[in-house]
Amino acid sequence: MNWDALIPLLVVLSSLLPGLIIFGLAEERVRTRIVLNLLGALSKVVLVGWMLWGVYHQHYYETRLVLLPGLELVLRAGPLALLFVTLSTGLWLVTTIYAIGYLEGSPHRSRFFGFFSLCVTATVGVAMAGNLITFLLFYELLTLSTYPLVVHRGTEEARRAGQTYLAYTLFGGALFLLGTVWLYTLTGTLEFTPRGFVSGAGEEHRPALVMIFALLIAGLGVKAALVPLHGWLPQAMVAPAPVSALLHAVAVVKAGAFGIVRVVYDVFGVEYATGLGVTDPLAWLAAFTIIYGSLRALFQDDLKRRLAFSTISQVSYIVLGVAIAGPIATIGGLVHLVHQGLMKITLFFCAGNLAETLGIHKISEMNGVGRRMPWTMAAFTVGAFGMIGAPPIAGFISKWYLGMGALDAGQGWVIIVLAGSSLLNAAYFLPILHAAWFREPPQSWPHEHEHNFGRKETAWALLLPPVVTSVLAVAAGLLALIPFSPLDWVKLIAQREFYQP
Amino acid sequence: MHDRVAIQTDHTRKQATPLLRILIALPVLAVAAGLAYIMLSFSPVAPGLSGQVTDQLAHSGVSNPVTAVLLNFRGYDTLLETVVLLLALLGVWALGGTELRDEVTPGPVLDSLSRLLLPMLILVAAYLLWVGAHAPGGAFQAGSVLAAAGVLLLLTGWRLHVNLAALPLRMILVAGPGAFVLMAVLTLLIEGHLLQYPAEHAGLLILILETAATFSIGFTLTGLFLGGIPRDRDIE
Amino acid sequence: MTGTPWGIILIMLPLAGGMICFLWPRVSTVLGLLTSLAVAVSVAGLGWQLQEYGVYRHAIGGWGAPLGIDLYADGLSLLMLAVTALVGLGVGIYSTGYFSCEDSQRFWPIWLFLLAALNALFLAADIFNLYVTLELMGLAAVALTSLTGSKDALRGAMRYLLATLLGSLAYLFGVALLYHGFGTVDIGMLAERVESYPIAWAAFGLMGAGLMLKTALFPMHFWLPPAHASAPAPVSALLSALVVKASFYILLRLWLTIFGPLNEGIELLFGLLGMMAILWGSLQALRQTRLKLLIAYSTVAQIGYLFLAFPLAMTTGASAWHAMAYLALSHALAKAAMFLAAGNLLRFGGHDRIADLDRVVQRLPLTAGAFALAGVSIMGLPPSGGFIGKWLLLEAALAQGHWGIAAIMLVGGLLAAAYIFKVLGHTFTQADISHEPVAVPASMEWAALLLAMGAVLLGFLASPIFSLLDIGNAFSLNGVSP
Amino acid sequence: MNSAFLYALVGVGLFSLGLYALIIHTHLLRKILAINVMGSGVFLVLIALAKRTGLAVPDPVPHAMVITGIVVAVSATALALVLMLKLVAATGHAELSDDQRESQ
Repeated sequence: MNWDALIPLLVVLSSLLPGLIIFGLAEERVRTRIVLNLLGALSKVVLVGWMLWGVYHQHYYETRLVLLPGLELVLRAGPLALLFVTLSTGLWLVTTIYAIGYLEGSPHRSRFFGFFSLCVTATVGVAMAGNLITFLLFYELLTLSTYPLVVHRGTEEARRAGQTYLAYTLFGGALFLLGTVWLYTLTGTLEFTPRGFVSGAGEEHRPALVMIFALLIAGLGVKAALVPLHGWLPQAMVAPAPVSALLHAVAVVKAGAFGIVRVVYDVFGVEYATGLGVTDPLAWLAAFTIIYGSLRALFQDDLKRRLAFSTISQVSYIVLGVAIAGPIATIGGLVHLVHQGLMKITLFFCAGNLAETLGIHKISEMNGVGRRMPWTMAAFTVGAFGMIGAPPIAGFISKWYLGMGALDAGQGWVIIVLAGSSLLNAAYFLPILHAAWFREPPQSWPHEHEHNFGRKETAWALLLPPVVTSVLAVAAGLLALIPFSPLDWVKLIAQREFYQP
Repeated sequence: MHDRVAIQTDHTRKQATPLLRILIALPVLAVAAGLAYIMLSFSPVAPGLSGQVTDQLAHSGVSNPVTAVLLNFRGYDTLLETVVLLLALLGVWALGGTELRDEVTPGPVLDSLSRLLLPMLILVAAYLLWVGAHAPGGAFQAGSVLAAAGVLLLLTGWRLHVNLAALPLRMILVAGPGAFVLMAVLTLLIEGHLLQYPAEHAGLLILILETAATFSIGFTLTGLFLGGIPRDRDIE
Repeated sequence: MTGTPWGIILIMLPLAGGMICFLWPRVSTVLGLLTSLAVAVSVAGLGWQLQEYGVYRHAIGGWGAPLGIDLYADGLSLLMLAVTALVGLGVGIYSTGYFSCEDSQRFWPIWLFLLAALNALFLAADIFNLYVTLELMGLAAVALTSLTGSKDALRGAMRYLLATLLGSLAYLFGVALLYHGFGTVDIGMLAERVESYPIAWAAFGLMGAGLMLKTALFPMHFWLPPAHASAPAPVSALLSALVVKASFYILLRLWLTIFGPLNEGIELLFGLLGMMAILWGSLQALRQTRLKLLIAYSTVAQIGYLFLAFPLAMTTGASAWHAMAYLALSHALAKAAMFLAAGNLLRFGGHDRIADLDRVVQRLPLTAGAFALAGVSIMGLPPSGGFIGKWLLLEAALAQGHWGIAAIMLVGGLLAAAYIFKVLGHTFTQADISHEPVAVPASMEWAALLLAMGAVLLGFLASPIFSLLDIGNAFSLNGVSP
Repeated sequence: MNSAFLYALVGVGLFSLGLYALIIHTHLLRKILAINVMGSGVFLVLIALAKRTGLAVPDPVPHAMVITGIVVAVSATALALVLMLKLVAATGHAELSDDQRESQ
């Protein structure tokens, strides 16, 4: 029995199996469901920890199953894969706890947690995919398993949001499929390779390769919410808070961004892509998205929508870092994958707490809420400052490396984008903080009576997760230079996978 | 006679316009012309199976080549075909049959004539069945004549007795295909091939099959004419 | 058990079963289920036999072609037999919950005869024998369609009967031409003898047109939606999953052995009609407000995909045919599951208006799941059998620069997603209740779900299934033929 | 050209006439009859061409096929007629109206 070949599969199964069992559970079996959820999440954490240690010591884990003659389903845990796997696994654990608290007493939880587990399965599958077809498989699975979560509430509005979500993502998926098959007919392989595998296709295929690049990026750009493919994200905010938190801040959008990293580095190879002249337009698109998302965020009164536009803006930092095509900028982009995840999930958790505890959905209702819910708003503040890029929070590290990387690659204009974006971030986050901390609270909150937490701020399951993630966000910034910090790991990736000699 | 009225009133409904008729007629004519050309392009020397049939006729158990093809060389087709007939009846019965026809009481002439004709028809059927082995005739011809007798009976107001309408009737209806399937399985077990008759008994076995088929065909066709499950109307 | 004649059992068993059900209606359900199970086992036996000893051939009556009739099975036949057995088993289990006692006594004998006809058809190697099986199948299918006796069902059945009879006659005319032109009705011998004469072309024109009509290829699909939508749910499943595939199978067989090698050009017409079928069927499906009609139009579209393989196979050969076989297989399972799920919804809510589906996802989760999983395969999303087929077909299209076909396939997939999620979206929402919900037996929900799961699982079975398919090299033009 | 070909041409004529009538007529009884006429045409072609060699004994195989075909045709016609009568009883007219969609 070769355990190394089994572990990636086990990582996938550790959320798939609980998910499938949960589907079959009766609604009232709350305890069994909680046990299954936590068991799955914890076993995944253990497995991923095991792999982290192994990969750090130059050990690789790979599962292969034959899918089609000549095409295999490959799950491979390399450094880059593990970055995303670890992020999803860790945040899944936190979000599961949050979701248990958030959905307490609400209907259809078996369905919710079943699909929730499927989503995580799809996300780790996307992370560990060792070739494009495996990636495609999990990428589409992610689309399908998020749909029921978006329409979970069963309102007409939710249904419409779901249709919009699908219209975007399935269209993207079709483009991605076209690009993938086309590429396969040219190269005969889809296996992710350091420095890419398309260079063997021959000179005469260069125009086709540019088209394929565009198709793949368009397919991925939908989930990464690149403008103009971002329209689904704000609408999808109709979903319950844990969904917005994990999926639309971490799993789904990151799957798109992560895919772009894969395509640029492991399909085309960054040098070859630069040679094709496709990275610059990608960088411009990312920069535009950064500014556009921030500008739109400025004018949202709905808290979750503002966060959604902020996500659109922030995810493009990752794309920008990759597209600048220099080692330092890449480190900045990749590390932002983790940093943004930690910070944004904190913000969404807090938004969920406000909505669940006090019925606050709009920023204009947040006056003085810091006094009513100090812990929540403290976590929110950390997240917001991180987004702005204030040291020593994680977001600062990302922006620093992005800026340095841009200068290193001779793309000075990026600095302006970064500065502008930071200003805009400040412009849409600081008023919230000001209102929450320094304005007088109103006589009563919109829906406070619904839950009676007594003297507590809110349920512990709701409070703990944002506090933990905000602490992690600070830690990732403060301790960026110790081993196994996100930054350290990303440097390892850059060293081993992207810029190896 | 509800159905007849309905069929007549339908003439008043709109018909295809002349232009449409021409538009349809043209491609149909083209098809006809093409097929006519094909017909004339057949060479008068047929590459058919006449020769082989003649060669093997002696081993088939019968001397009428058509019967030999029908019951022996291509007996499997015939097996399936008896099932088709049974299936049609099943389909008709599944539809629950049609409206009751007016019950007629036959006049004395019709009554006595049909009494006279019936034995004749049965006799003719039996003859056709027997003669099929070496001359034109056979189960289908015989079955059709038998069905004619049945139709005559129905038209003169005769009905199957309720006690016979269930299992006994069904037994007869199944006899043909049932005998075929049974024969197929037995020959498979004994001779190794489906419907491979032992040469010395082929004639007899074919006659048995044809007899069973004749009864089934006769009754099935009659049943199709009746258009409903006999039991139902008797109970009502 | 090397000598067990599994192929013959596949035909004789359901025939005998059907007759016994007719004689003693009371045992119908039990006997029918046992027969379905035995048929499934026999297919497995045949599969094992094929794998061990290669193609299966049986000379009926011991005469051998051309005088006698041969039975023949290769990988392609096996696949069709297997999907028939699977869908048959699923529908059989479903029908125990669906039909009242009396209805089930009418259903079983006809369905067993239909099963025998399908098996006989997939095992036939003789074009006249194929005609008889076609007719047996057609009449059984019409009888089943009209089983409810409602106005719509009668109209649908009538239209279907006329279409199927016309198709059969055209086919028979072709048989007449081929026999008189080339002196045999055995497919293998015809493959050797037929040359590019006008007679051969006229025969192909007639047979092809008849079979296309029976397969409901656009624009000859007019009879399909009313018939498939108005039949009882288990029957709709059988019709869409198996019956249209059977006539397609004959067309494919004839093409692979007799007509394909003659000339080039016709395959482009097939491809074009296939593309139009995809677009038209999908758009019509999207327009429907009734669930069963939507599913029926989806069948029209999915049939189009099968015909795309004809132009693509001209240069890529086996891989496009593999793709087509895979699409046929997964469509059979998925579409059967969909119709069964629709039957559950119809039973539950008393209607099949899509906009008025009322929180089905909570109230009939297994059914909603079955519909969704089947939908995944129909849309061609991974992981599912439909995805594998679509991937291979797309690959063939792009490799040959057939951009139009590739584009249509992608658009077809998106349209499919649009009409499937149109349904799924409404299963989450609340609607005005017009009808007291009726309990749906577990057997009905599980039958639908298991078939749908089968369609998804197919996504992981491509390699073993392709190696089975290649037994007998059915897909090499001019190769070994029945 | 011997008389067999003449019969074959008549067969083609019947087939085509039947086809035309099948399309043109809306009444189901006529449609069913048209199908039968078409069938007779095909049977005639089968039989006629079997005799085109002018030998004393015509090819028996097409004869057997025609007998099978006739039985099939009879079965189908019976089913079609009952179906039509049921349809008349249910809807009051013997046509397949094109306003199918409205009624569903």
